Amino acid sequence: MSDNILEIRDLTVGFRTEQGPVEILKGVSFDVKAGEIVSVVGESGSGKSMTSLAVMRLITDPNAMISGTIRYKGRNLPGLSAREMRKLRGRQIAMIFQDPMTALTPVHTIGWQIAEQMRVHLGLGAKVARKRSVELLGKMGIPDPERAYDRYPHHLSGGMRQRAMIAMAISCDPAILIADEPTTALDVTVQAQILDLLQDLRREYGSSIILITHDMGVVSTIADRVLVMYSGRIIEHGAKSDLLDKPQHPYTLGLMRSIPPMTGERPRRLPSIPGSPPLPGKRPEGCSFRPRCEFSFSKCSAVPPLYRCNEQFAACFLAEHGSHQWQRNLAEERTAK
Amino acid sequence: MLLAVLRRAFDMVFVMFGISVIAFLIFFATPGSDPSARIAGRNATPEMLAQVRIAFGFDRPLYVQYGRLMQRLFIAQDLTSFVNRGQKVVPAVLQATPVTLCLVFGAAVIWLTAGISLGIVATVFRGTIIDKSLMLLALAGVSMPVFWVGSVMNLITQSRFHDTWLFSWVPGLGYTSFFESPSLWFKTLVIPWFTLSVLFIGLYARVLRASLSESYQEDYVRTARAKGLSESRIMVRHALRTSLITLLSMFGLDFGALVGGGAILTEVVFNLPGIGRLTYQALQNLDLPFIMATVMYSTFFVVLANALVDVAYAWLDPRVCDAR
Amino acid sequence: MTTASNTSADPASKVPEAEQPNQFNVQIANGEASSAFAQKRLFQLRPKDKGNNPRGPWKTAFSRLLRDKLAVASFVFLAAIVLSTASATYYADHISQTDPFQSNLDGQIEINGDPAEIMAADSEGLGLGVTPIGPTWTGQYLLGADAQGRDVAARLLYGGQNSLIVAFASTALCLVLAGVIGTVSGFLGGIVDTILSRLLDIIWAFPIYLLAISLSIVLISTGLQIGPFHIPSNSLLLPITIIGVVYVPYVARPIRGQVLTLAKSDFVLASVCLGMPTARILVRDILPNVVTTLIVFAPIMMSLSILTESSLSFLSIGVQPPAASWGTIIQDGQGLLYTRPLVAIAPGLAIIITVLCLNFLGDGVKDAFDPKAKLRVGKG
Amino acid sequence: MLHHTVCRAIAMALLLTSATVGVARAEDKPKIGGTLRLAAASAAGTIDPHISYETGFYWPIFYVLNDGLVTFRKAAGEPSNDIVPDLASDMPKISEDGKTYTFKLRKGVKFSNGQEVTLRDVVASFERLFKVGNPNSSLWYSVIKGGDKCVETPPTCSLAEGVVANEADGTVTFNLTQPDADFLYKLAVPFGSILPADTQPSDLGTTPPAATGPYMITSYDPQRGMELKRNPEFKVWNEDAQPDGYVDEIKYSFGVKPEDAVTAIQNDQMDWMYDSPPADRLKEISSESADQIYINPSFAMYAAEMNTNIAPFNNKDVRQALNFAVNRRAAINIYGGPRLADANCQVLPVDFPGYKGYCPYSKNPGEKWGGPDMEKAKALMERSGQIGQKVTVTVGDAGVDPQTGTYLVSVLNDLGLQATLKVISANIQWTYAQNSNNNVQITLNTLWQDYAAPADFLQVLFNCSSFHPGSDASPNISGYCNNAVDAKMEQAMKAALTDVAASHEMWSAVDHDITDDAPWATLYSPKLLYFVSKRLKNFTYSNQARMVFSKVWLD
Repeated sequence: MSDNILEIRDLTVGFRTEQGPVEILKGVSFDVKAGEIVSVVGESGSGKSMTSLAVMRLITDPNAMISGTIRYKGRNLPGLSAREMRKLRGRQIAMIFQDPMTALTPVHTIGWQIAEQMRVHLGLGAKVARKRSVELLGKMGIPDPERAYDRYPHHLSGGMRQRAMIAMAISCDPAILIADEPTTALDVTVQAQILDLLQDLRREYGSSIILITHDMGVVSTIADRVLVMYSGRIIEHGAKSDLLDKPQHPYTLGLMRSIPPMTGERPRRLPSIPGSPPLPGKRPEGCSFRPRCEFSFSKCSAVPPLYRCNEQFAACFLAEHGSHQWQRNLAEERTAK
Repeated sequence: MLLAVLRRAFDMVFVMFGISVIAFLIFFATPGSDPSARIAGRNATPEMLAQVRIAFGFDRPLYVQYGRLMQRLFIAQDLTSFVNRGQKVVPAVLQATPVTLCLVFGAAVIWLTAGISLGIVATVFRGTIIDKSLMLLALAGVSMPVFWVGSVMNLITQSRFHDTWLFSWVPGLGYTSFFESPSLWFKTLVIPWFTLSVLFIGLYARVLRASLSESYQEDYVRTARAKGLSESRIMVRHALRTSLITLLSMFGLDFGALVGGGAILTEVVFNLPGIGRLTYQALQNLDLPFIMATVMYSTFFVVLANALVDVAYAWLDPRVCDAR
Repeated sequence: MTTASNTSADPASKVPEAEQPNQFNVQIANGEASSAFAQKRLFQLRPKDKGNNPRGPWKTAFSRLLRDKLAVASFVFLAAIVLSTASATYYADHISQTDPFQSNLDGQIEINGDPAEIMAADSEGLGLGVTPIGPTWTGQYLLGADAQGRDVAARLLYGGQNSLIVAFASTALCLVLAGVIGTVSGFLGGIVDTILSRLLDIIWAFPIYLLAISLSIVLISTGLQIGPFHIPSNSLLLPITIIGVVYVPYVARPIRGQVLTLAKSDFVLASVCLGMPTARILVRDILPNVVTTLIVFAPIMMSLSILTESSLSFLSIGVQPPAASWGTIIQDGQGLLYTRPLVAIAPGLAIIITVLCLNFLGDGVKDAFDPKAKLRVGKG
Repeated sequence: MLHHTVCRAIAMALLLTSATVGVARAEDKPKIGGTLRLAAASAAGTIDPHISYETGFYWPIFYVLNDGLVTFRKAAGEPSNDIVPDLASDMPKISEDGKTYTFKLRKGVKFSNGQEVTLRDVVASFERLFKVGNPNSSLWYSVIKGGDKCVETPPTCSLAEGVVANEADGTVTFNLTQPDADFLYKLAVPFGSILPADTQPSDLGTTPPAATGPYMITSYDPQRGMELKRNPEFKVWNEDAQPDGYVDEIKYSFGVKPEDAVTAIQNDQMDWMYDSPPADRLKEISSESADQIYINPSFAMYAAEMNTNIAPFNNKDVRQALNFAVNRRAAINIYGGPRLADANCQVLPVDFPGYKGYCPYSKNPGEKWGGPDMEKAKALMERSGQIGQKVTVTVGDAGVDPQTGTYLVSVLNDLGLQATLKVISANIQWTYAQNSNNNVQITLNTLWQDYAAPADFLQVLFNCSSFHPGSDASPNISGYCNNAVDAKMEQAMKAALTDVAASHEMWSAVDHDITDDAPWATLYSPKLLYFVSKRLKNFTYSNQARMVFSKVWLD
């Protein structure tokens, strides 16, 4: 698969704690092709952000234990020296964080912070850097970028800050842009704008985007491919259309149900998955979704492997023999409409 | 903005007024203390006492006395020592000021450089033995009574090791003004500088260490990493830059307090004729006007320092000046 | 004072997160990047949130404190110091057999058999001068004599008693005053608050030593007359009161701030909505937190008080002779600095060790009870 | 052991010879110039020569600043007791009845402000003595005609018939109400200094008066120090009275603690210290740098003065009890050991004119003190019924005072009193103690002779007329007033005119009477130990001016 720009092979992240080692990620593997938008979905605690941090090698905690390979354009990131990695960060792989309120240094103007990145990576002079960052701010749809350049983070609204963040992230047009819940902290209208922005970026710079979110709505709008994570594992992945039309894993189904339907009259209340994800370390034997699964049965006491079904993969014993009863029902529901 | 400035000015005046009142009450209205009796320093014949009573209106209600005193202290500036006749208070204070300023300023340079670098080193090696031992040292520094450090310093530099190459250059206790002889000025002050700065080096190292390791938990530092900045740049431009704000506010206040007589112990131990020592001698001479003057003076410095800190704050931390 | 003053009491002495209690929680925080900070805050604020049933968090706090080896060690050390000072009388009566408060300028003692002058007139050279007996390192005059021929070791112990008593009492006084003022001012708000916090501002702007000195001059020379009670000028109560009072603002201001935030906090608002009587809210929701903060302040304040006391005594306006304190002993030692440095150095070391332990303990207590608390060790 | 003592004896002998005749050691030739650096623990208030009674501290300075009509010879040893003409061109003509003294004023002497010294200045100076309330005005100078009125109403003082200037032949005549054997002495001390007539008629405080001597004060700050520079107007007129100085500048720094001063001198950072070196340093300096030490016998007394007018010391038993209880050897140990002081119970110093050894307060009463007698002391206390009384011992913060004070406190506590120590700046202690308003109960002072005659100590310090209630200038600190004794003094004074020997007899009687009344607890008469820098040469000790600042030079 030569067009894979990022290949992650059974990435495992754990922490030494007083209660012994705890694994946050278990054997996570996936690829990212050039120019595609991969969306990682899951409830908080499922380890999706941990994955992105691992890719960026931003897990600074001395007690962290990380194994597995992360190949970027064939180079194994964990193997790189700190310097090489620094060269990559922000230049090749950039990242956008969830909370634009705290993610920008409060004592520098946003312009300065964007320029800083370009000066470090592209060795631009102060003037050029300023010009470029003003352009960027403009591109991100920030009104009056010239002035905005000299504003401090606390002067700007959340949306504007997030735009600034993105401007910063793409300032050195990276090959991969990891967006960690870029819209969660923002209100709905702004969310939409930010999402459009991201899509434009892909179109313009052809950079691939890893979009981390817990919001199926977001997924359905922009993702090409979807990864569903649950308690540190990828439990299902495939092309967006397939995965949304016929989810193989009961958890995915749950997530699906929790999206308000686009058409028809709204149900009185949206169905939700009972219970909450287990804390790392307190995960049950076998399939960790079992306690919440409406279909769980004897087999589930073992850890299910990823079963393939056409271009779709799911870690559930139900998927062992292709599509299942409830999936047909779902299909009928749809056709009835 | 102007409003803010005005409010600040008002604050200053108010606090200074309050302090002057408190100081006045302490000296002139403490139950069982008769100022005019304590004023009976030297050559206080009964007639003199009577004069003093009239002059300071000790026979009048308190607010009159207060008014009289302030008037003589600030407007007329004709307040003279009760003990050393003819010695004007205000000039004496003004004369002592540069000494204290020199002492505190030098010490400040030392403790800022040392404190900040210690703090940074400790943060860089946080969790390691280096960090722990540095912080232990810092805490030790904080735990040492400055006058004791001073005495020990004297013991070492004046007596025990004075005739070794190490300290043979140390001049006798006392002060030489910079204009008399810069080299001597420096020599006389070096030891006091270090003595005075020990405490603050420890203090600032600890505080900086704390606030730095706090910054390192902040999201923006992670962002900086994600931007691919070098550790040194992250430290200097992002973490330190933010922590310095805390440090600055501390510094302003400490500086003010020290210039305002906080350095009394150091000055006494090293026999430096600064504000602190002036106060100390006034204290031993039971010389009321001098004590009042020095107290007023020093509070003025502290209040001023507060104001300056606020200004610098607004300048260093953009969030503040908008909050105004 | 606005910003500056608020921040001024602030700057914290914090421990590296590696040492921070409850590893687990913190790491999840790191792991779950999206909510890293939020979660950490949550965790750190927990003792406060549970304000309305204090015992729980206090238990955990104590168990946390017990896990802090350094703190425990310092505590043991302090206990040792207290005990040894408590043994002063025993040492004076049975070991040194001299009254450390009486000059003993022409006495003699037996050093393993042969007699020795306590103040030995010199016989060499011009035969001038008299030197107090040096450290015998055995029983009598363990650390030698001071210029009055008094047993330094014995004085050190008695002095320790006074220093510790003053430190403890003044801290207690300071905390109580500050607690009350801070709570009242923060909770009642309005005009009361304005007045009180103004007053605090003023006292706070007063350089500590000058305030202490000013008070001392007046009180030491005349004693303090409060209504019918008269505190004589050589009573320990004077330094206690003085030191206790001057530090009030340093504690009262943060307390006030805390109470203010608490009063606006959700659980208090909740209980207000539930129509709980004010007094009840004060007792059940506010006070426990205030007390926690006071506990956190206690060791630091004590170390400050010890230093202040010694400084005042050094300026001979603290503990008055014949009573001794570590500060006064250092002062006495000044005269002997060059010939019998031990007289001045020993009490200094005593102070350093005590204060050091107190500070360690202080750090421990802070992390155990309220890791976010901002306090500052030592004040110029 | 014997051998040992012999060595010691020899060492001592060596020292004394080398010390007393300091000049003999001036082997090297004089050097002009340089700055003489002096150190003292604290200043001593006003520098008004007509007021300051700091005989030990400031008078030595005044002696090189200002001149009287006559003065003491500036020389070492015995000759320094002689009176020589100073601003007067020669010794006065004294009338038969000893009531008129006529001086011829020297021509061409100028004040440092350029004015010439005139007869007007002489007259004005003596009137000023009264106007500024000189401590001894009533005791010493009221013998001048019109003096008594001046004592009553200082502001309007006029000595029109007392001090008569005769412009024609440039003489000034003093008319006394009665003969006074010590009159010349009283003119020779700094009180007799001639200042410009226009000097303000009130305490000069910290502003120096115009000088006539080789030096003049250029700055005086009690907090920092005193600076003396050469007086540009000075020309030598009488080598004996006022020789020119060798050093160009004299820098007196105040606030230098004795222990630091000693170290400073060892390190050549100071040349001379006023306070006596701490006892515990003496061993070291006397073994390391014996040739920098000068020991001189001094006519001085170190005593605890008790206020005979307020409890508990208004009770004679208590005063005597303290005298019995106090261990003079202990006090001497604080000062520097037996070699540096002689224990003493009476007022007059050892070997002072009129001195007869007398010590009733001793284990075995006799001529010399033989040790404390606690039993007697306790018994007296019992009798006094003053046990439990509160006593505050007020001492200065310089020299041995704080130490000795601490010792006194413990003695008083032994006697069953509740004693506490109050240390105040030496800068004010002397006058503070004198002022009866401050209700000082007991204090410590070294009392120096002003001149070598018994009247000086006894009359100045114990005469009713030298006690001025509510004034800082009241040398009779004990407020002791015993008319019988006063009468005896009167006689002694008279006798002095005719038969000096007889008067000394009477004086010693007075001495003993006062000793019995015990207004003081005399501790010892100290020898003066001077520790000087290596570079200080030609140390000259005058009984009046102590180290003569104008005589020393620096290598």
